[in-house]
Amino acid sequence: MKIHEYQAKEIFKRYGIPVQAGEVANSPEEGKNIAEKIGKPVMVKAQVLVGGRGKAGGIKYAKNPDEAYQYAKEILGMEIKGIKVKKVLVTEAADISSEAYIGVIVDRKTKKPVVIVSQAGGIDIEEVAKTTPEKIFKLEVDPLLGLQSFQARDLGSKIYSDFKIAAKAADVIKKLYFAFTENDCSLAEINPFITTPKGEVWALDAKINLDDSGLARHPEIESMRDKDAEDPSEMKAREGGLSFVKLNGNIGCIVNGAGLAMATMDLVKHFGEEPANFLDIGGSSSPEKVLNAMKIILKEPNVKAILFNIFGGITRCDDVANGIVQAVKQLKPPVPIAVRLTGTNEDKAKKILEKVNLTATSSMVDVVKKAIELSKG
Amino acid sequence: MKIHEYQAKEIFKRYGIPVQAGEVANSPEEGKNIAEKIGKPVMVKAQVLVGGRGKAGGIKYAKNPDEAYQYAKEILGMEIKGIKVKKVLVTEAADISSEAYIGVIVDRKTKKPVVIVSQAGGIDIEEVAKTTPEKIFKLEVDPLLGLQSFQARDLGSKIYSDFKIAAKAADVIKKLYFAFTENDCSLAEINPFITTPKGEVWALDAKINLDDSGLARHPEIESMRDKDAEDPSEMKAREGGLSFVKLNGNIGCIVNGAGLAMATMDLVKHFGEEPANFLDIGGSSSPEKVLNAMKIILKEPNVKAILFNIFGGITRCDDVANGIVQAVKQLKPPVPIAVRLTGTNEDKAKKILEKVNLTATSSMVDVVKKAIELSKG
Amino acid sequence: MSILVDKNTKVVVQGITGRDGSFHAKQMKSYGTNVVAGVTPGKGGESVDGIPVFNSVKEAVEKKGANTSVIYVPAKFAVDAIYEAADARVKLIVCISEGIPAIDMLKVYNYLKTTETRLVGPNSPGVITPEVAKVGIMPGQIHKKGEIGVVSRSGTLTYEVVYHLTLNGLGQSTCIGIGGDQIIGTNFIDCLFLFEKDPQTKAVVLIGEIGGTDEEEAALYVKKNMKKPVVAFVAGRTAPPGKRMGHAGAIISGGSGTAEEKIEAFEKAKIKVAPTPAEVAALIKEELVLIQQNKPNT
Amino acid sequence: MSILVDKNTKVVVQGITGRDGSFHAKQMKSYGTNVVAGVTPGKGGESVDGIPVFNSVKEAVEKKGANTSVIYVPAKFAVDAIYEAADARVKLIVCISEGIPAIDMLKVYNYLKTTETRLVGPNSPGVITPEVAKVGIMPGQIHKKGEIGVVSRSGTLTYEVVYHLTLNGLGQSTCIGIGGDQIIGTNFIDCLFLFEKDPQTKAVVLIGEIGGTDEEEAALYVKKNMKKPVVAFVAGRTAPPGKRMGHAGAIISGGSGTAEEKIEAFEKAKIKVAPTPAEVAALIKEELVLIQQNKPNT
Repeated sequence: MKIHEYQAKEIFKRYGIPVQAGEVANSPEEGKNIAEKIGKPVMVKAQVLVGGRGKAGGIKYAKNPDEAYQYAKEILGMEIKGIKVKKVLVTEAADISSEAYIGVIVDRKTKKPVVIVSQAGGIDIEEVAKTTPEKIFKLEVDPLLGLQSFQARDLGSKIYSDFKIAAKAADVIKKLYFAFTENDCSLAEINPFITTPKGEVWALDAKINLDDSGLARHPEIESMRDKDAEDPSEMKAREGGLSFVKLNGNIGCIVNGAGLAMATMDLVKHFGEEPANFLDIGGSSSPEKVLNAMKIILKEPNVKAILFNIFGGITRCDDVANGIVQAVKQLKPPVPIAVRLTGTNEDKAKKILEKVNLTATSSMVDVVKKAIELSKG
Repeated sequence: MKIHEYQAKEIFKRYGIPVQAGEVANSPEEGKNIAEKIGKPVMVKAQVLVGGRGKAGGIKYAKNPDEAYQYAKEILGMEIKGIKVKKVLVTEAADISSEAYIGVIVDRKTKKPVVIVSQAGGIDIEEVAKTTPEKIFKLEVDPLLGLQSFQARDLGSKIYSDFKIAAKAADVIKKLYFAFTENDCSLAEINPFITTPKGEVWALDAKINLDDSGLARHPEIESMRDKDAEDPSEMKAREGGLSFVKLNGNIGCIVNGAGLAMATMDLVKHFGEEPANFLDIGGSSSPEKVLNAMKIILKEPNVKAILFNIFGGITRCDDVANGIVQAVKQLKPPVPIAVRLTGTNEDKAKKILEKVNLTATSSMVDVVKKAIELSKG
Repeated sequence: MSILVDKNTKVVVQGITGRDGSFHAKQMKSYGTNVVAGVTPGKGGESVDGIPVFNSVKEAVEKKGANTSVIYVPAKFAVDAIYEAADARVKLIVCISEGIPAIDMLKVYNYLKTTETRLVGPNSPGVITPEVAKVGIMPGQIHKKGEIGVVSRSGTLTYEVVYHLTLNGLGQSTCIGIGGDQIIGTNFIDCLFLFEKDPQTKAVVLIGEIGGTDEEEAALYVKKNMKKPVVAFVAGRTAPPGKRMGHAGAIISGGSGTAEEKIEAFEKAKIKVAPTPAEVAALIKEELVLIQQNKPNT
Repeated sequence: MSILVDKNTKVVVQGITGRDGSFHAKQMKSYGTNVVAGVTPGKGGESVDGIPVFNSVKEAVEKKGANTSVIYVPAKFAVDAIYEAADARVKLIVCISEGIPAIDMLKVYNYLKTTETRLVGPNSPGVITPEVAKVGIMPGQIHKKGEIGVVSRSGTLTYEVVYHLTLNGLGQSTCIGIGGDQIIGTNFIDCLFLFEKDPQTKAVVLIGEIGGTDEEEAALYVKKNMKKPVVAFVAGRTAPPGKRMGHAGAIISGGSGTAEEKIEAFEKAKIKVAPTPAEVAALIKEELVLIQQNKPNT
């Protein structure tokens, strides 16, 4: 799960990471009020869960509350990468001497938490890693022991030659590491981490991605979920225990298992069409889940045919077949359905499908070809 | 540092360990009020930092508030092992089905936290360990990983055959382990840990010893220190950075280093006298510390001679000599002083001592003999 | 021979009285797996389909000689179950449970490195040595004893591939689902190493998917260290960047972890990549023919 | 030869710009110890008595080849200092700092077991190989090169014993203060093992005190594993139970850890126990005479 900058900053503040005064505004008026309260020039920053806000004009410097009003109005209207901006963060503007990068990730390669720092902050860190890898410093942390102060100091010294600043950075690195581990983050990032001419340091931006598997033990973070920012179908799917990603093609896919679902999408493409979605009904296979999946897919206007690809294992084919029958009867789908069923209780399932005049195949290739054919009317 | 049962129970409560309702009373009236509030039969328990309260009559069962008043009055007057009882804990009385022991210690042998459980609770666990070691179960915990649930379950199952009770005990064991590690305990103990006929479990007694080296990071626990319960001289010494233990002999010893201090005491005994105290002035050797040490020792009426045994290393002999001179001038000690100085700046020190007509020896044996001789007038 | 699981495998099922645990305990047993015990704390003394249930893994090991654990407990108890199995010194833990937080798995992984215990998973469909023992949730009947090793990050996609292998007369030595999560106990390379040493295995199928760089590392490993042929399949060519496809591992992040990169890495290592799951079997056949032709004594 | 510290010892002083650190750095250097570097974060580039100061131990190791660290930092920074030195792969850490919480030391001890680094201390007076190198705070001038190994939980008491050894013409191979705390990195047995192997050492003095059972274990170890004679002294015969005598280790708890128990254990192991510190030297002389008499070629 992703959360907004202002939410990540709330978490940072709890750990003592220096974050400038600021509040989130839902309207230009609110933006103006916050700027007045701050009483200094402010930044007005679009709160959207995608990158590239700055380039899209979603971050503005406002000298006074009236400008803050003006920019909040502009930004609250705009779309960034197709996503409408509904909130802005109004926060004290900083006098920037230098911009660095500080981040912590779960590293699947080393199987350790890895702290990453770079002097080259403020820009896309993956770009820096590609073009000037010598500017990136990584530290693998022993997850049983945790990050030690000397390690944080070493990292701080990699990005600042002035030891006083390096020590301040080290302190932030330690706090960021705690915030990362204690909140089940998959990423916790400060970019840019800035210094001012006065020698202050600030987390100017804040990014936290949460490990979905850890969310259950952080209800306070789960409650930060921005339901506005999520695709309504994807949200509905998630709430119904389905894994769903919307795409742009016209073959609606319902599959059990993530790998098989991706392979099914790939096969659709392989035979010249585009999938309308990724959808994994998962291991347990109640008819309700199938009904739910159908409902979600039928909401997409571009879907021209529905493709079921079920390899029965834990998932029992008859359960899926029952779900299809229920869905056909209840939803009266306006598009044709192609079904592949194999594995556990396959024969039983094929009989069930006869009730709604569907003939299931056992072959994945066949069902994909058939769905494409059906989609063309 | 030791804390009282009622204080340990406050800590236990924070960790969700089941502790019965109760409050501490400083007077019989307060005891009665608490018993009234509880509204059930209560236990009146002397709060003293020594064991053997029960046998000394310091724990009584009171059926009603009037009895609570009566027993509180009795107990608040008594002395247990020479210590006057100044507080009683008035707490709900329990209906006991079984008594077990649960404890966590820092184990110097295995260099791990060790959890100890036994079915044989309610009595001296060291006695159980000696006479029926098969009734004691110990688990070494990996301090980097911490106690795991399965380990707590295994321990619970060792002391209860009913798995439901074992699971409750396991839960308490986990909580006790957290309380132990998070508060820098050297010992955290529930004895007895009881079950009731209804299947409840309670920490009937609570004992926590703190690692003095960890106290600095737990100011809330440091503030629990019972200054009343401490010997005033020992407290004064501690506050002045000296390590002091009062004994009953008449040779007052001032030594640098704990090992040498003990060896000095032993040598006093070896030559037929008894030391009045253990006193280690520690490594850094300001004249003030020496002055302080003299003040503390001179308070003890049984002291007949003062023995200085200083082996200069980090401790500089001249610093100690200056302290002795100051002390002699300021305090005009009514008892004779024997001094041994050797090591760093020994010659300088010996000259300094001439100012107050003291002749220092270089030999530990000599100074002990001399002090004993002087003590006999 | 085979790898990880063989005729000496004695399984203890952790979470045997749960919905999934009891179902699959029966399934494994009826497949012929030597399921010697189950564990559910507090249910010691019961039995499931004739399998005795104990309160702890240690008891199962001491009383029934279990050497392999398979874990079906809910995610929030799974980490404790892994530590318990490792503490009881089973040689192999197969963790089916999904949804274990990555932060916990980092600790588990680094802790297990200090022990003799191997972990497969979590979020794994299991390990099967066809016609010998099944330790997991895969449908047993699609498998057939043979000479092809299969290693995969996926569940049902593996079944799809295995199904075609079997249809084409290509039996399997061992099939391993290493699990779909980011942090897993056993990776592709570990399995490739074992397959290379296993005399029964003649060729290996590696089924990858988007996310991470495990496939790239496996490709390099094959190039450097393996004599046996490997055929690959990679799922997720059509997956969009930044979107998690089903489980924690399947995500293209920061433009890396794409199917294209992985396929390119395989091709660079001279590993044939099947365009569809069904075509894996044909490529394996080609490789087997090549082995046959290159044999000195034919 | 000697143990732990020898002519190849290159010392880095952690906390070199502090009061104790700078004083003892100079003392060690003037004793002839090869003090190659100091560390104080933020003071890199300075120097103390000609010793260059670095920001990290790693730098001191990389630039000056330090292989031994001695730690003088305040207790609350000492654990980090130990981890830093271990991370920089010094072979020996001597921790002088006192007052480190035991809970932290449990972690340190168990972590260091997984590394190649040995820790002496904390709350140690240090290690000295007379006339070669002194790593710690003991007064150098009382020591003399020779054949007696000394290992002790105490500081000044050790000086007392060493003083008498030297007065009696008994030089020392190496003297180790293992530290007065409950949880220490190197114990009596570790040192006895090293002394037994060290060709320079002919006899060993063990100085114990009340608290714990280290002396008892050492006695058993000597009985089973040592050919070289050991003479012991135990401080605290007059110490009352339940009272901490100075440091965390010196406490008789629950009727165990008394001087009597320890003396009895030594006597059972045929280890002579000196009644006073001064008499240790005489007992050692007796033992050396015995060795001489038992030599086959005399």
